Amino acid sequence: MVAKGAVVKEPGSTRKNKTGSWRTFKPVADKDKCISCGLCYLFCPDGCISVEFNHDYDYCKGCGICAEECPVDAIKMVRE
Amino acid sequence: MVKKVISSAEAVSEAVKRARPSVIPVYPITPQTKISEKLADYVADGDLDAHYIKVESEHSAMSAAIGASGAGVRVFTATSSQGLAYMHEPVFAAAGMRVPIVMANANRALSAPINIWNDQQDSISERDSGWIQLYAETGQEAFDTILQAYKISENQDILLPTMVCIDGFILTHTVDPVEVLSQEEVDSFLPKYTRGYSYLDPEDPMSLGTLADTESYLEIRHDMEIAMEHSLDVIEEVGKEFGDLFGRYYGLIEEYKSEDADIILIAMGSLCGTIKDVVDKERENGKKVGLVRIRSYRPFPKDALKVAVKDAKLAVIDKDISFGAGGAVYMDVKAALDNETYGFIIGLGGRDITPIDIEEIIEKTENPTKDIEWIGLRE
Amino acid sequence: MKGIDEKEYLASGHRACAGCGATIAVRLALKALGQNTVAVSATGCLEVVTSPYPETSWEIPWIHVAFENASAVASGVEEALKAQGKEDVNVLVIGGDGGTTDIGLQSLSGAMERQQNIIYLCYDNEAYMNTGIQRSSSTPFGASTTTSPAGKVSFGEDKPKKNMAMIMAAHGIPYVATACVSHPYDLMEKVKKAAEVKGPAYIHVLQPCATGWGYAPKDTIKLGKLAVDTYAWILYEIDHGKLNITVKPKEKLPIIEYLKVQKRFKHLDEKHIEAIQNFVDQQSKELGLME
Amino acid sequence: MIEIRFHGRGGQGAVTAAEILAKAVFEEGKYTQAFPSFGVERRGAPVTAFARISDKPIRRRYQIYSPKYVVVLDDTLVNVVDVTSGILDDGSILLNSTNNDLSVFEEKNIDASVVDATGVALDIIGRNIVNTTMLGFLAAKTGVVSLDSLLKTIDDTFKGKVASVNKEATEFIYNKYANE
Repeated sequence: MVAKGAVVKEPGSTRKNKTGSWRTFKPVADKDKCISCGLCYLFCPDGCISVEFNHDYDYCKGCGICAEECPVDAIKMVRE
Repeated sequence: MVKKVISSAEAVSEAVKRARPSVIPVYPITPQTKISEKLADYVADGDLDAHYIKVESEHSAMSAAIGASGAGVRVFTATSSQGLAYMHEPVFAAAGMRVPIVMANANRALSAPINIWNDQQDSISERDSGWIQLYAETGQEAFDTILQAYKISENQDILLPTMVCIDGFILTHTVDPVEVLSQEEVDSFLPKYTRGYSYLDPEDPMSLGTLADTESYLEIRHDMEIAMEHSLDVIEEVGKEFGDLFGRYYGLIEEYKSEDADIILIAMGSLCGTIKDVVDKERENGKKVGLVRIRSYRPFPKDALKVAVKDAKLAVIDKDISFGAGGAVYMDVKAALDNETYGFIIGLGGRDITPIDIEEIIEKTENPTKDIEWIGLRE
Repeated sequence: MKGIDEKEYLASGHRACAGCGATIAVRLALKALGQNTVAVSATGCLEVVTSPYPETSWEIPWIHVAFENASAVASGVEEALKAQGKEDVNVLVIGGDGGTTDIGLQSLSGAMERQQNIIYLCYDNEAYMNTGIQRSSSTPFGASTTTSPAGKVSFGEDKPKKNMAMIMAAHGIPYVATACVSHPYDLMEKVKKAAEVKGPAYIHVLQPCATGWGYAPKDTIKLGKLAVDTYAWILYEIDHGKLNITVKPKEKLPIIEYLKVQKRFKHLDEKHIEAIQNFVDQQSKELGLME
Repeated sequence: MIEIRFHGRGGQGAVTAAEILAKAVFEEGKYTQAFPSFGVERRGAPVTAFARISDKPIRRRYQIYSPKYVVVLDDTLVNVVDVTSGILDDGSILLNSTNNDLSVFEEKNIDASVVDATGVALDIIGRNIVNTTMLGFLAAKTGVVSLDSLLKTIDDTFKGKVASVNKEATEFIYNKYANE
């Protein structure tokens, strides 16, 4: 059964698609260094950094923007 | 109900007014313009409470129609010829997105050469779009069909847009008597719109117009085909319901003295009025000639035609041409039926079609020399 | 973080490239607008990566019809919402630079001229990225794309970038702004203003694209900052006819700093770089950012 | 079925005349149809319009080639188009002219009558718009439509002063020629 007109009535359902598998490098945060500036949260293209600044590895594609933009170098990219 | 002498363009507008669409995005083009002007008048006078969007092109007219219908309201638009060709892309999208838009098309020839007069090349060229296409013979039928079109399109098992095709000038600019139903009468047949399958509401979000890849596109298009086939029944049911209420019955086809005919003409639109006069005359002369008028071109009424034409010889009259292949209706009839069938191309670009032309078609069907003939060509 | 909507309106799991700037722009814009928003997308990267049937990334109502007609679709949506008494719903239209400055310009101009109450957000990655980096009228002078390739006798795109924000301003609409994903608060502030004005608003967001520009995905924000700091991209708004520069970099960097980190400009010689520097300086002067 | 052809110039109201006639005879319980020669004619260019009147529903949808009556709103058209084309043997031409020389029609054995509708229109309406005046003449000469239904339709078609002066001109002409 398909939906008429390819209408999707389940908002946000791409969450079923775990893009974490795309990743080759993984951001690892040192919470002690974090100053809660929020830049990693704002800049994440995948919306996978929580307001407590935890990475959701189910979706993180490992782009590295968070690590690059962290003003206090609290995030390191490490090999999966 | 009141009987008035009005043009078919006005008849369409009167019907639209009573269908009470909330949004009317429209762009002027001859010979459709009379419809959009009339609707603008109604809105200007407060007789129609609709949002009239003066879009900058037909492409945007159809696009805005999809947006508005998708957002959950009843929508009307109208176009013709180049305008329909220009909106080709969103015409396909409207059907694919299953939004129940109703559009009037004032049939007119396509460029080049540029020509503002009537034939049916424009809407015929959209036959594969997934729109239901109904062709009216008269202003009365144009009025009645607009109302039925909403009922057909908005049927939750159908949800395909409907194009009501009326011959440009020959109908749009000709006045004759039309029974105009009252708002109460129309309401008893077509109630006010309530949003159905899809809508854009922040309290109940959904995504319309998504990307379907190789995994699902085939099934989604097949689902459209099922709806289109089912619309054969719905068009008949709605036509009967309309007849029960107002005394004018409509179906997929109209049979005129075809019951015992040896030769049956098959045609669409206003030309069928002239054909009926010729059929009467031929009958007086003892010739068993009849007419089957196709009202629903899409869905194509294969089974109804089969029953109607029996073993008669067929003359299919097209006001369109698929170059290198023949008339579109001719090809459809040939594909659907096994009868001895001849095709005639006529009236392109508004060339007047007289009884003499119809008599020639009958004569050429009696004594055929080739499968497809152009009628009325000058040296 | 204060005052920022914590809800994600563009769900994870979308298929955008790692480091995609477009999704950053849209995430931020939606945080500025909130739930009471309908989004209309033009065909393009964003549309493709967020709506893979039977899934959608959108938490708000969303519609896409075609490439060139998003503004017209939005016009219909807006009027239909009004007809249903929902005047307070934001209608956000999102198009890439191709869908905005090229193929969608006519329908956009029509919607602006009609004063439709919509917010148009152009995410400008300066080429047709969805189909493989073909040039658009928003591609800058000197950029090598697959249809304006640098070659033995060509230095890449030989026309300057279309000045879309000013074309929109010429429509006399109440609010026009430029923005960049590297300046999130400036962007969100502008989207909020756009939502508040009565009538149309246009926001042109520069959105670095790792795939199309040729840099590492981690540098999307860095590229945006470099664009702003070299004055290659100037952040301003035209609020009811009044032009304000919203971000004035402390120190103006030479354009080479921006160009040298991108593969699309790698082939340029001094002469071309000088020409680009001249373009940038001239525009900065016109906008009053430079004497 | 009675078929009538109107000849005029763009802007003279030939199409409106055909429509008023159709609406007026409809008032009398007859079936009607009216339409212009569809075209891109501009102001001043020759225009043709058609009307059909019948006791039975009218189904045919082609131009009129064998009119019973031909109404010519402007006599300069006689030199430009063949206004007599296809006219029935028992048909008539009604011509707006100050020139009473009808020999061109007499030569062809066609019944023709002439009226100075322009003079009447200028006197009563104040403009050289002769379509309603010519309808009054048609009613008086042929009886295809009654004065009463013409006046009612003119009232429905125009507003205020325009309606009243048009009715006056129609009535004036009708009364002048009805009992001739």
